[in-house]
Formats: sequence, C-alpha cells, structure tokens
Amino acid sequence: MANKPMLPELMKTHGVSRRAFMKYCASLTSLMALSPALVPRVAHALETAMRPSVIWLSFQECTGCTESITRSHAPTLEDLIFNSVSLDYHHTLQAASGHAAEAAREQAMKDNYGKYLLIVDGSIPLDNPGYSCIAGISNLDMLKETAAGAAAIVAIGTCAAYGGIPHANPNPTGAVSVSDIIKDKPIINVPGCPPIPVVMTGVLAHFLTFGIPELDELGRPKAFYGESIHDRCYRRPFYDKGKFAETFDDEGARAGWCLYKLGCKGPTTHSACATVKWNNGVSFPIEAGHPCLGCTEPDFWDNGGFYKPLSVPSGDYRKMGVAAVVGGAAVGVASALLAKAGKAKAVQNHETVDAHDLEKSS
Amino acid sequence: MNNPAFDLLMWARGPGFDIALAIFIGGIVLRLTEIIILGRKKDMAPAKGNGFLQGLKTIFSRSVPRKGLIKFAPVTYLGGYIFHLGFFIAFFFFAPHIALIQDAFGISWPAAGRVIIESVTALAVLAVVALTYSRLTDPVRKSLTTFDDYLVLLLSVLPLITGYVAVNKLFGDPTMMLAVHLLSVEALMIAFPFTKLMHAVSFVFARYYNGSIQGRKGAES
Amino acid sequence: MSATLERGLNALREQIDAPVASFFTSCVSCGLCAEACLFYRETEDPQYTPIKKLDLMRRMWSREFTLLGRIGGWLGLTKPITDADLTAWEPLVYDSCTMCGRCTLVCPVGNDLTMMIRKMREGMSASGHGPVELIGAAQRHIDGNSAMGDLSKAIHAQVKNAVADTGIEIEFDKPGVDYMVILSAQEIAEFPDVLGAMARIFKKAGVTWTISSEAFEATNVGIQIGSRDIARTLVQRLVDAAEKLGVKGVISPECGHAYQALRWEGPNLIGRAYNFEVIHIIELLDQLRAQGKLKTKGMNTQKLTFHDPCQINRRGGINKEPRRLMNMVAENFVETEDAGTMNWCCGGGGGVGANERAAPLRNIAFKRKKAQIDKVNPDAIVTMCAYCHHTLDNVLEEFNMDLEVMGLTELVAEYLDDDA
Amino acid sequence: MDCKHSSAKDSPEKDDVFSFVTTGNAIPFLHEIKHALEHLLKTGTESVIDLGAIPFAPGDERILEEILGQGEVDATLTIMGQSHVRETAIPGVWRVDHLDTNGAFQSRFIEITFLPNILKTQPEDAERGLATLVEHLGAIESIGKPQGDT
Repeated sequence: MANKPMLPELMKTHGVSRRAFMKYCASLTSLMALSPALVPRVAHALETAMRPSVIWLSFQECTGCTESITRSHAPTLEDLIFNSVSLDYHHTLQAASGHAAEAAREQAMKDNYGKYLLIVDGSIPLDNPGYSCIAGISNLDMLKETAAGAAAIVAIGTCAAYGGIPHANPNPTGAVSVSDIIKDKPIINVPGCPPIPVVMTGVLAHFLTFGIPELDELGRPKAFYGESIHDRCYRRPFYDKGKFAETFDDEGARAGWCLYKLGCKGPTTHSACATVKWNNGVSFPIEAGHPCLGCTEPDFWDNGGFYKPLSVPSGDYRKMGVAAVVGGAAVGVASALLAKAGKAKAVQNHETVDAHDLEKSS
Repeated sequence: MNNPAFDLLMWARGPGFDIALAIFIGGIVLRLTEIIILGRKKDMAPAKGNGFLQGLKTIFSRSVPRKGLIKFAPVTYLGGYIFHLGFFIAFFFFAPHIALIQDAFGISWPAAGRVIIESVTALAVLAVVALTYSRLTDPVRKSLTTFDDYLVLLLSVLPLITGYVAVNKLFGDPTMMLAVHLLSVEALMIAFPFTKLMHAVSFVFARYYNGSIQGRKGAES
Repeated sequence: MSATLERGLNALREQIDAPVASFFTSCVSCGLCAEACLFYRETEDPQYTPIKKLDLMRRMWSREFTLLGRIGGWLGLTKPITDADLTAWEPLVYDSCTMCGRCTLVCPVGNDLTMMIRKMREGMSASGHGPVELIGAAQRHIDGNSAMGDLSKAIHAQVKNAVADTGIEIEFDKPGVDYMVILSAQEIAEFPDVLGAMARIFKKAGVTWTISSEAFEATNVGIQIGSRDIARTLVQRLVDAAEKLGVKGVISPECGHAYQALRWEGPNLIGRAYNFEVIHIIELLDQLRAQGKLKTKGMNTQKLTFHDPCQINRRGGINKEPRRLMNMVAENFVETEDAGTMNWCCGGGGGVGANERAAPLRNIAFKRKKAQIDKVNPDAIVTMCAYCHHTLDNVLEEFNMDLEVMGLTELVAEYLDDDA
Repeated sequence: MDCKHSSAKDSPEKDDVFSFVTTGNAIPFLHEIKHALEHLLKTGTESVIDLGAIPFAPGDERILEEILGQGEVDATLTIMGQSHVRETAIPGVWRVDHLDTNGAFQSRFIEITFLPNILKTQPEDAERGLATLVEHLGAIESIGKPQGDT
C-alpha cells in the first residue's frame, strides 16, 4: 500500500476542496509551530510527499498513547495525517492477528526496507526479556530487528522516549527507552503520558513534509517541546504577582491563581500543553485546576511527589534535621567539655600575679 | 534516557539537600553548644539596670546604626543593609521559598511579586559587589579580610545570581539552573557553621551578652 | 615566680568564656569598630582597628575552644601564640586603646570589644608585657597605699587644709558614719579642693562621712594593666576598711576606672557581694538633689561644656545625673557633638595616660577631642573624672588652648546655697 | 469538587477575574500589526501572524478585541468545519479563524492584506467547478435532445 496515493489524491477522493487544503496547510503550519510564511512550502511538500509505510510497535505500555491518538472521531487534522500514511502494523489497531499480523510486519519491512517509519510506544525490559514478548519475540529482539530497516524512529510517549513509568524506581523490569538501545538511527522522542494527539500528528506531518524536525538535547522536537509549561502558562501572571492557590479548594484555587505551591512542575516541564491544549484545544491540566505533573520529562514519576512544590526537598529531611540536632549537640558538648577542661586546667594552674613579678625574668 | 539536569535537580532536592541540612543544622547546634556550655561567671556586683531585658532589647536595637557613623563607612553600612535586606526579602518572600518553609514548619505568609523579588535580588548582588570592592580597596577592610571573607561573599551572592538566572532563564537550561541554584544554596548551608556566615545565628548571643553586660550597669548598649 | 609566656597564655585561657566565644564567632570583619576608635580615626592606620588588637585572643579561642580550630591546630594549619606575638601586640593592647568602649557600642553584631581588651590584658601582663609605668604603679600601690607611692602624709595635709578652708571637721576612721570617702591619687595630689567641696555639700545635706587612713586610694592599677590578682588585693583593702568602719556605703570619687574597679569588678574579684553599697559621688549628689538636700544659689554665666568620662558614662551608666547637676549651676551649658554615651575619650584612660611610649600617639589622638571642643568653643570644660581632668589640662596646654577644666563636685559646691 | 470547578468556570466572576489577566504581549503585538499595515500600504507586501505562536492571556484577548473590533466584512466559510474571515474595524487588518467540525479552534491568524487569499476562489476549485458545470450542462443537453427530436 505504501508509496502510492498521496495526500491531494486522498483529499480529492474525499471531496475536499483546494480552499480546504489551504486551510489545512495553514492550520498544520501553525500546529508545527512554523511561520505562516512557510504555508506554501508545507502545501508543496504535502502535494509531493510519498505515502510512507509505518510500523508501530507497542512494548511495556498502557495503550494510552494509542488511545490518545485515536481519540478524535471527527475528520480532523489527525485523521488526515493518519490517512496519509500506510499503517502496516499496529497490534492493537490492525484487523489481522496472530501469524498474519506478524507476517504483515515482516512483509512491510521487506517491501520498504530502509524507508519505513518505526513508531514505538512503551519501554523495553532488559532484566529478563521474558517480561514482555509479542508473538514469542522479546521486545528487545523485535525492536532491534525492526529498527534495522527503519528510516527513522518515533518514540511515542514517555515510556518509549525515556523509560517512563516502567522505568520508575525501583524499575523491577529493568525498563529502558528506545534510545538506550538503538544508537544508529534518527530517533524523534515525543514524550508525554500520553502525548497530545496534535503533537503526535504534528511531528508526523513534519516528518512527512520536511523530514526530521529540529530536536532538543533530549531528542524532542523543539517546535513542541521548546518552551516550558510555565513560560506559556496563562496563570503565569499570578506567579509573577506572588498569588498562589494554597489548597485545591481555597479562594486562590477558585480565582485561578498559580498552582506552584500545589506541586506544579510547569517550570521544569517542556511541552506544548499550555498553547496547543487537549481535547481539541478545550483545556489542559492547569486550566482544569490541577498542577502539571511534568510527564514529558525523564523520570517524572520520581520527581519527589506530584503535590510537592519544586522548591521543597523531596526526601524525608525532617528526620535528618532531628538527627543533625542530636549529632551536632553531642559533638558540640564533647568539644565544649574538652575546651572547658582546658580552661579548668588553666584555672588550676593559675600562678598568682604579684606586682613584683610583672617583668620578664630574662 | 536520562536528563542530567533533571537528575541533578532531583539529587539537589533529595540527598544533596539532606546532606546539606544535616551539616547546616548539626554544625550550628555544635557551634552554639560550644559557646553556651563554656558559660560565664555569675556577676556578683549588684545590678543597676535589668541586664536580661536590655540584652533582649539589644538583639533588635543594634540593627539600627549609631548616629553619625554611616558617613565614615558608607559602603559597609549601606552595602551591608541593602545586602541583608535584599537577601532577607528574596529569601523569605519569594513564593517557592515560602513553600519550603511551609513544608518544613507549616507556616506561610503572602509572597511578594516578581518585580519586588527581582529588584531586591539585583540590589543585593550590587551590594555584594560594592562590599567586595571595599574589601579589596579600603585599608581597614583590606587588612581584616581573609580568605573566609571572600568565600562568604561568594557563597552569599551565588544563590542570588543563580536564582535570578533560573527564574528569568537568562542562560543555560532552566532545569539545570534550578539545580545549580539549589546546589549553591546547599554550598552556603554546608559552609555556614564553619565560616563567618555563622554570625547570622551567633549575633543573637553576641548582642544579648553585650546588652546584658551594659544593661546591668544601667549603661546604654 | 616570674612573668612567663606559659603564665600569660594560662591567664588568657582562663578569660575565655561564652560571651568571648560568641563575639569571635560573630565577627564578620566589617571594620566598623575602626570608625568608632579614637586611635584609628585620628591616624587612619588600619592596625588600630579594635578587633585586630584582639587577634591573639581570637587565635587562642579558635585553637583551643572550637572543634574546627582544634583540628586545624592538630594539622598544623594554625600556630600557637609565641612570646614574639605578645611583644608585637603590646603597643596595640596598651598604647592604642583606652578601653573607652565606643567600639563596643557600634559593633553591628554586638561584640563587647572593650571587655575583651580587658581580658586580653590579663594574658599580656601575666606574661610580662605590661607597660613599665603601670608595673611601677602596681608595685608602688601594693607596697604602699597609692599608685603614686605613700600618700599618707599628703592626704592628712590636704584634709587639714580643707578643714581650715571650710571650717568643717573631717574625721579619719570614724566608724558608723554613712559613707567612707575614697579619693583618686590625682585628686589628692592635684585637685584637693574636692575635699572641701564634699565637706560643705555633705554638711548641708546632713550626710556623715569619714576617710579611712588605711585605704583612701580609689585608683586600681590592676584594672588598667589587666591583673585580677593585683586588682583583687587593692579592692580587698577598700572592702576591709569599709567593713571595719561599718559604713553604709563607699563613695567612689571622680575617677573613671576606680568606679569600674570597685563598683563593677570588685565583687567579682573578691568573689562576693559587699556589705555596703558603692555609689559614685555624682550619683549621690543627684540623689541629694532629688531629695531636696542639695540646693544651689546663683549660676555660672560662663559658656560651659561637659566631658563624659568613658568609664563613668558609656561603661558606667551615669549619664543623666551630671546633666541634671550641670543644669542647676550652669546658665550657659552647651553640649558637644557626640556628648553623652558616644562622647570621645580624652585619650588618657585605660593606663594610656601613664604610658610614656604612648605619648606621641596620645597627642595625635587628642585631636579628635580638640575638634569636638573647638566646635563648641566653651569658656571651660566640666568633667567628673580627675584623670580626664588631668589629661585635659595637660593636653590643652600642649595645644595652647586656654581653657579651664573643673570638677563637677567643686562646681556644684561653688554654688551651694549656704543659707538654705 | 468537580462540580464546584465547573460551576466556578461558568460563573461570571471567574471570567471577570481572567479577563484582566494579561501577559503584556497585546501592546507589542498591536505595534507589530501597525508596522505590517504601513508595509502593506508602502510596498503592497502582505503579512500573516499566527496567533497560536503568541502566549495570550484572556486579558490580552480582551485588549485585542477592544482595539481591533469588528469591521465591514464578516464571512463564514464552510470547509472541513467552519472558518471565519472578518475584517476588523482597522481596514486592511483581517482575522482568520479556522475551526474544526466540532467548532474548536484549529488555528487563528491575523492577516494584513487587502483581501485574504482564502476568500478567493482557487483555480483548482474553479477547474473542478467548470468540470461540474460542464457535466451538468451535458446532462441537461442529453435530456433535451430526444425531446427536440420528438
């Protein structure tokens, strides 16, 4: 199915007008966070792009990422993007099962060797390959095998990108991310738990039109992960004015004040939630009154507690403080007693000063 | 995949803070114990004034400079006040810091806005620059200054600068800068009991003793 | 026995207590004590920064009284105090400090630097680093009855003169009276008029008093050189005499360090409270004034200013009393700048006045006092310390300033209302 | 608590509070529009600004709405959901809002132009239109012929 119909053909068969294509290109450009001046280039790229084969592998995951990307029912941008690719293997979505499913994957790999796009969600267990297998093949083997012929890999969701929840302490399966295993392929990380659907499609659109987007040091497309939630947050003015919700049901919470003190990780979290938002742009967690968990960041699960402000130490420091008081006092008493003993000795050794022995004998 | 900046931040928030706190508190308790246990002899001379009350009063009243002296050491006085006030305001009225205090002690108060926090931070940094300059050039300050003094100035100004950079994202990765900010505070905490930073606690005792000695005699302090 | 380094270090060690530890812990070397110091202000020489004068004591505290310093000592990072160190510090501790106490009042962290100088002198004197003049004075006083030698004859002569002048009987060694009067050697030698002044005032006020022929000298060189042992011996003499006479109180005369010695250090030196009260003459006069027992007539019309002796005001707490008395008798009383608690020292206190080596420095330092006086340009200066009186007289003469200096007691007596 | 939140969101007080929260971006943004308009008049160069790329708080939106307002043209396009193309009270400054079929915003632009391109009929669509028209005419004519024969 790959390399055949291109997007304009698809649109024509759906009875979509050129004006609609213009609207689509404009919105897509906005979605990819590109300048409106690039709309013609996006249009041209879409008109000429080949329809790529996509293999989607799901490892230690919860299917939340797939849920997220398939959430919209209306013919939206996401649909169009997905219609422009050939999803040849996705064990949750595909109709085929068992040997037929695996055969589809192998066929797609063979037909498109070196050209297909590999999408991965979920982490890969290293402690014991048996922890997670598909069709008797361990995740590790399947990833290595499938990655070998991929043009590029998109690690969808925090698990695939950074290990995610399976990787959280104490990481019983020895879960790692795609980039921990595959070193010789371009990897685009699209973290989030799950990622925003339009971000996933935006990344795919970018890959289809302009290839690999510009990535940050954590392998994330800068267009969507370039800025922190905090910098783009509509509640930021309250942070700057020093107005904070103290509990989830106080005046500040009702008035929509900053959620920093309720543990918001916005300042250290890079994601487009605050601008792109969720559920077709309806809202995002902070707008719904909940602090950001920081799910697009590595090890977000181990960041010291979701409701602990960033500035609050994550450990049980009170115990440490009490121990320090006791320890400090003990050492202090010992040291002081030593000093006092020295002084007592000095008092004992006091040689009475007489007016006639104030001069040195020598 | 790991984010070294994030890992460093988590270390600074976790074990790093615990270690720093243990040294900070343990060290302060140690030094204060050393002082208090040393004790002082009971004064046999009949008191003319109330040494205890004047001691307590002096803890606060000595914060006001004695009349006419500011003009002889303007940099030390003004720099000192601006630094201390700036550091105090930035520390106690910046919301993330209040959150820490609230977590530790369960008390909190309204936070100051960004304009105030950043202004006082900038002023405090300038004050440290002026104080350092005076240590390098003024003969009295120069003759008194040891390595300890420069270390203390550096350790006091680093949290201000790193905090300002982290909040304003002036350069570097913000997560990394936040981690660096916490680490700079932890350096300050670790050095605190063993350097002249200790004055921030022991001044209470020094002023009390001074006030009580003078107060017993009915003299001013 | 003789003065040795070990004896000195031992004596210094004995002096370190919680206040000293808290002071050294708190010092941030801001140098503001220098701005308060007479000697730094007039020379602008940083070595006179008060806290620097205490550096040897700080070193001992750090090495022997703190954990970190002790570790530093074991590791050989810090060096023990040597006799050469003490020699180097001698001029700083004795020549450039009158223990005036101004630094104690300006230190932002509240360090009582003056008290520490007093303590440091214990180590200096015990190790043989006291100024020779003070050593001589100590020997004269211990061997005789005054720092100036034997003043027995002198005091009897001065009392006889006062009796002749005033016609009021002054009895030696009279038990059961209200007060035992003691005098500073300076008063006996230079300003004996104070005897007649007291005689007249006390007679009017109905106060009975006597002078002990065994202990009449108020000064205590032990306080100045910094030797508790010597100071104790001298205080003990006064206490014995007063308790033998069974007086209600001892009047501390117009002398700064004598007030410190008997009123504040004395009980701690002998290890117990006295059976009598110690009152400064000016405190007593102000009490009598308040009770209506001291009435004056007429006023001095000269432009008068008042010099606060450091040990009596700043470090003794007698501040308002002399001003109330001044206002009784002085029509044109003008205060100098910094008068009162922050007054500038005359430059002669703390044994500096007796120290020949310190004379050139003392004359430079006096410029501060001179500037303070010049600004007011008075006809005369009133004070309540015979040694301040003595120093002012001498230095004013050296600076060719034609100014009269007078004791407050004598000034009050001059306007005593004999008819009331 | 969910109930409380949704009710708070619907209540007018909440909107009032938010409508005064600004990021301070509105005024510089209006200056950018001014420069673009000057440029349009001088050189004829059109500009498009993506509103999605600028962090706006409700207060900024309020300022923008108050100053730009509603002008003479208000067109609704029905293409994969609606699009609203409105000229603002500042002629030459247009707002182009693309909505999806659920009525949610897809993208929002400010265009500084004499006529937004999307209002024009595109050649491809016109071609398709021509083809359709020809088809229709063919159908009508094929019906008409036998009638004429009769």
